[in-house]
Amino acid sequence: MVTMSYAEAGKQALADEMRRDPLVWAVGEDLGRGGVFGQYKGLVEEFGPDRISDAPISEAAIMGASVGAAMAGTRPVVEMRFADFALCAVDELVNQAAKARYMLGGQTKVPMVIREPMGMWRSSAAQHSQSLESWYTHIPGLTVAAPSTPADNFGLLKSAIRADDPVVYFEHKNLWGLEGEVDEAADPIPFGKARIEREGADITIVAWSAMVHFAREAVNTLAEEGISAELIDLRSLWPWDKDAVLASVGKTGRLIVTHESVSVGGFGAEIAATVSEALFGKLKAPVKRLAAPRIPISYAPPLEDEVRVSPARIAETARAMVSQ
Amino acid sequence: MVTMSYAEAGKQALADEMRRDPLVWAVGEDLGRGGVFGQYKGLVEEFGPDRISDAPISEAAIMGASVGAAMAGTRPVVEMRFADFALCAVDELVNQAAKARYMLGGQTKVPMVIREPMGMWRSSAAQHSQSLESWYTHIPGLTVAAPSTPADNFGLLKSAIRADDPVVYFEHKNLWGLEGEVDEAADPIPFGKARIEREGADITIVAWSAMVHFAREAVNTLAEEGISAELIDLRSLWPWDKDAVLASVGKTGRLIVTHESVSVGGFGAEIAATVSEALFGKLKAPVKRLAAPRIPISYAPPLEDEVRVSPARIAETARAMVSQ
Amino acid sequence: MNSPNTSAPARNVDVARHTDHHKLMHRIRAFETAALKANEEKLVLGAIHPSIGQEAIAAGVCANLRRDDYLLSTHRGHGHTLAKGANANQMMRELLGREGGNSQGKGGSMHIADFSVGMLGANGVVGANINIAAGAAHAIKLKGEDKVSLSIFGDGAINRGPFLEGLNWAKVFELPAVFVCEDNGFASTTRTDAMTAGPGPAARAESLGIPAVTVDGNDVVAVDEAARELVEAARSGGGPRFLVCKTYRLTGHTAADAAPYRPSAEVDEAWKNDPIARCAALLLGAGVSQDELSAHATDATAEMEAVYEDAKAAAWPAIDLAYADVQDIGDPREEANRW
Amino acid sequence: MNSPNTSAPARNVDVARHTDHHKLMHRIRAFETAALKANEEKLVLGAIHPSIGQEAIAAGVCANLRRDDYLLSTHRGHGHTLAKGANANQMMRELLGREGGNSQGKGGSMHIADFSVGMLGANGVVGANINIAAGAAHAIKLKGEDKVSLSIFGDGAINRGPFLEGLNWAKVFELPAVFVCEDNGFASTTRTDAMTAGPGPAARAESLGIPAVTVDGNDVVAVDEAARELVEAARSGGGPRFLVCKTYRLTGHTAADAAPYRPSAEVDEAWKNDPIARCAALLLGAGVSQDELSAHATDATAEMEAVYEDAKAAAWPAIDLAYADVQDIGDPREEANRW
Ligand SMILES: Cc1ncc(C[n+]2csc(CCOP(=O)(O)OP(=O)(O)O)c2C)c(N)n1
Ligand SMILES: Cc1ncc(C[n+]2csc(CCOP(=O)(O)OP(=O)(O)O)c2C)c(N)n1
Ligand SMILES: [Mg+2]
Ligand SMILES: [Mg+2]
Repeated sequence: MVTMSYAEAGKQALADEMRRDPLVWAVGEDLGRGGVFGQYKGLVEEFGPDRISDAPISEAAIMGASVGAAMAGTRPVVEMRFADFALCAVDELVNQAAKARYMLGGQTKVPMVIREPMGMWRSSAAQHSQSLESWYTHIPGLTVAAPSTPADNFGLLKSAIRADDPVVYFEHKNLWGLEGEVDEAADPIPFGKARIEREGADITIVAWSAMVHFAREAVNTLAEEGISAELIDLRSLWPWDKDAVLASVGKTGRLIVTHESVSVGGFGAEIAATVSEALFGKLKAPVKRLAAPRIPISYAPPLEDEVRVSPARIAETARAMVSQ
Repeated sequence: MVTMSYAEAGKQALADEMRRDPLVWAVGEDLGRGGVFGQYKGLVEEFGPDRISDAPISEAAIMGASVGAAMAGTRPVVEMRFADFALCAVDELVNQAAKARYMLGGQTKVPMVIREPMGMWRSSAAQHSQSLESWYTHIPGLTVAAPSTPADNFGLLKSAIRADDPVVYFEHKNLWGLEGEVDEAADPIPFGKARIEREGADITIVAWSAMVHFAREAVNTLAEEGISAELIDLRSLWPWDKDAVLASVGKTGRLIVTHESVSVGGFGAEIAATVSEALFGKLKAPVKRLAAPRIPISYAPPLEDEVRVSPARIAETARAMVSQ
Repeated sequence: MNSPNTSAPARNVDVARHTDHHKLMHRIRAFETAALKANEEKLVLGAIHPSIGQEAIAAGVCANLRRDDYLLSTHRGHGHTLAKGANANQMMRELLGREGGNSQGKGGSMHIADFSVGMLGANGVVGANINIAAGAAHAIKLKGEDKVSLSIFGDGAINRGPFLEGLNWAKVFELPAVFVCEDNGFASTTRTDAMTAGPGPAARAESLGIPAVTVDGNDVVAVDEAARELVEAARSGGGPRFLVCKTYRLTGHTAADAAPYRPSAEVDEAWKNDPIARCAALLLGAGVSQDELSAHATDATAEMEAVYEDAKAAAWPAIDLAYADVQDIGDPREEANRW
Repeated sequence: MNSPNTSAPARNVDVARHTDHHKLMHRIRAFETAALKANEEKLVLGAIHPSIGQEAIAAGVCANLRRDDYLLSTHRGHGHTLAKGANANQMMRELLGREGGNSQGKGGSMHIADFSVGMLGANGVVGANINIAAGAAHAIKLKGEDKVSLSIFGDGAINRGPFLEGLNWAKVFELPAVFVCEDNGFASTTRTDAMTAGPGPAARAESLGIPAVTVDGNDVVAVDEAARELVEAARSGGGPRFLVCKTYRLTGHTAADAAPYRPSAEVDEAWKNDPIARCAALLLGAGVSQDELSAHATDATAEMEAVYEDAKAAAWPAIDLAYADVQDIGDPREEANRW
């Protein structure tokens, strides 16, 4: 076990996989100087500029060339810098990477990882703050992950790199500096297996990415009040661990799903719809979604904060549901 | 009242609005020869090539230039040809058109209509068949419409053109030839008002776009069996007519939401989650979503058909729910 | 647009090589003729984009590719795919959406591919193949192979962003990539020059530091010779190359397009410049008999009629294939969310 | 990259005009100096991208725009916005996210805009402003106005697809659009030439049929003169024009970037080519007194310090604004879906 940051864990996972498999390479703008969040720092020294490759400001080419490079037998790790910029390469991701294997009848696979730093990062405003994970869950062919801890970033990124199909990999910008224990010898973490962050009996809270930490704060507050909340970190959204969530809500009878992205059309709707259907008649309260209002993200902190779901609000909601 | 096709209704609405407001213009590939589905046929003769404008194969420029043209006081109607190709212009739509008004503090509005012919159209395969309406419901700043009849295409397209903000407007490729009555003197149809296509007492079916017609077939079958289904055509997905749906399900106690797009992360999840929460304890059966499996769309008809929700399946589901 | 000159200048004719071209062009023409018939008989299910009149490009370019080189094509890709060595039976089955198609009937004409001969796919999105081809070239370089990656696209594609991004990419990384623009004067129903600024594709490539050559795309010899040099340069580490082939689309944009937007006199004139006839004239002049040349045509027709019959007789793909090859992770069946 | 020659050749100096440039450049520098201080004091909340060293482009280009012309800028847009005539108080309030900011604190530095002076927005997406500017020019043409639409972007932006699509668009429709590339040698931490194929921006523009001019971007007189001609040509129906201004980014990419990836000697050398000092030298040579020139600096500093004080004292925007100006249709509050 070593203590490292979320950013370092990602770097370590990438370095391990690059040592293990010479066909793995990373490409994106400014990688040679360590990447904009330092998450590639030092890698070019070990692996050289061909495998830690700079790129022109050409998101469509970064994504599209990686599709071709994957078809031709390499395993590109694509850095999009901000999830928002990946919107410059959606044809390449959705019409090409995600569909090629199927559309070509299994003649090829497209092993690539698309790293998309996501989420609000103080005053980054509307074009540098988005969380669009639900979009990609809707696209057949794509796997979607969103780790919340250094250990998960380590284990999930390894799985993403070893996967033979495209994985959209969301790292949260507010988590880069988060420290945690990482077992460097651990096996990669499989997709579709949630982590029960805290066991509890009264209510289930499902979250992913940075929201797990807000939810944990809420769970701590609730615990002091004698409310026992179970916190589930989904870790991957596609596939998502339906079994774990249904088992938990089957036990607690109550569910809050909380995410940073917009509530309308967010992945919380999928979870709420699934659980409401599967546990019909067995719920003690309606499933509640806590997520962002349908507004773009502002620059000014008080306005930006309107978009955030706070630990206090999660606790308050849980309290009300449990006393219902 | 005049009988016209869905394509003609769209053309008529556009022509009316272009006559009414000289600042309205349309732009897209091949518009001068009537557009690929004939939905612009004859318009260049009346309005000239500046207002029915051809465009290079440059979806990003078509979308992006229209953002600028909208900011500078005109009202572009953007033709994307296939909803799939709009994926070449997502930055322009999501990061620019949708956010400009908000991000610039209300200094501008971006009145534009983005016409995106959607859906399966026999053997068009994975890159010419997608229905991604749920994506755009998730994006603050965008209005989303998906008409199912000539009259609705007439009335909603007028509203879209008159709206001061971007409207993503999905016309279904399988409906172009559909004939129906249109009142050419009718007022534009406001967004967020569903149409109760059929009243019923036992179960509510919510649909939009081409799926309304499949659902109607199912409703007819059910009627013969003595099951009274209420069919709601949402017409717009953002905003969607929550009041109408809740009132209907409040009455029937049962809901099927059906759409052509993939079930996971589809807009059906939003509706199911909302209704399950709002009518908790008042439902007679769990809300059921009938939508596509999470697979790309095939070329070969038998495989393509695996993606379609059939009238028979809707009827079967309704039957089972009512007898529950 | 294209050179109306049908008599080739006197030159040293490599009879064997051009005989192969002639046969191949006839095979492509016959394949598409059969496909058009299949389309009329409603057995082709989606849109098909014939390359009739443009066969010299497929033949001349692909003659210079090895089986393990990569080829990326467009919506108008039957000819390229056949020229790269794909099996016509599998292709026709794919067009008819049948079992045994290259992609098991899941892709159809616009996504025709045959990885066994290095053909990595046509594409339904104009211009999308350019970046993919640049990426395949990138993999070649990373792996230290001596292959090349070649993409073919139309004159309409040069107005899409990926054209700039992909060419810049290939040059920045000095990749073994060859870009071939089929300049047939049209993008669907629109004359391309009306929507294209500046001098055209070659100038754009050169502004990105990529040497470009323009040839008469209806002259298979010229295409072959130019492609040979460019492919060789790219293969031997010289970085990317660009080839513009001037041609004319003799049919409508798709099989369903009667092309009323152009005068029939223009089309008639263009038929006089048919690349197959030009190649035949050349071979005739070099001593090949008319009988032999005619045999190429009849053989090709017979082959492709049989190919069509075979495809017609083939079964639909098994329904289970609908759920196959989505992705390794997660079960799409489980997510069908049906009753 | 930039001409190290700080003494301008003898020429007819328009003292009044260049005095205005000098003042304006000092105002831009002082504004950004105040913004950097605000950043250090943690009152600027998001990233800011200073244009220190590039002020001559803002001043020289915008001197040729009317108030009702359109300007579209980049992430590095403070100078352009000030030069277009925006109010510095509103801008600083915007950078601090305060009430009374141009965009009510909702956009910040990267989305600075002032529609009252035709400044339609900086942009957080590299290259995105190019198509938007082409579209504003399209509107001008459709409405028959005599305005121009001008966009400024960096040398990194020329590798994005919208560069090709927007320029092609402007030329195809012969729009009154002027494109200005600030070639400062860097894209974030990367030297741009390493990622840019071919001879560069001007050649790319020319390959799209757009006349291009390259000038020393640290020479405000040269920028002014070139821009005048190009804007005039575009305004009078001559179609789009392109201007490349060679310059150097004297600071890091953002206020947080110490730029360790370049030798300090290179930066020191570049400081000798400071456009403000060059303009001062020119005016001094033309008889303007050192006192007057110094007064421009101190006036600008005093103005912008007051601007900063004003912004500091301003309140946060009212919370209700979070829900305002999303769109006319639908109520975002109703959709907050909270407890
Ligand atoms: C991004 C995108 N936009 C539009 C289309 C529709 N489309 C299909 S083929 C075509 C014309 C292409 O012209 P060109 O590139 O010259 O190729 P050609 O058809 O002449 O071979 C168009 C516009 C598409 N497939 N993809
Ligand atoms: C599409 C996109 N990709 C990446 C970025 C991140 N980014 C912001 S500024 C910048 C460098 C831009 O370089 P250049 O265009 O030369 O402008 P300069 O910063 O030098 O003024 C990058 C890569 C972005 N904002 N948008
Ligand atoms: Mg063409
Ligand atoms: Mg730069």
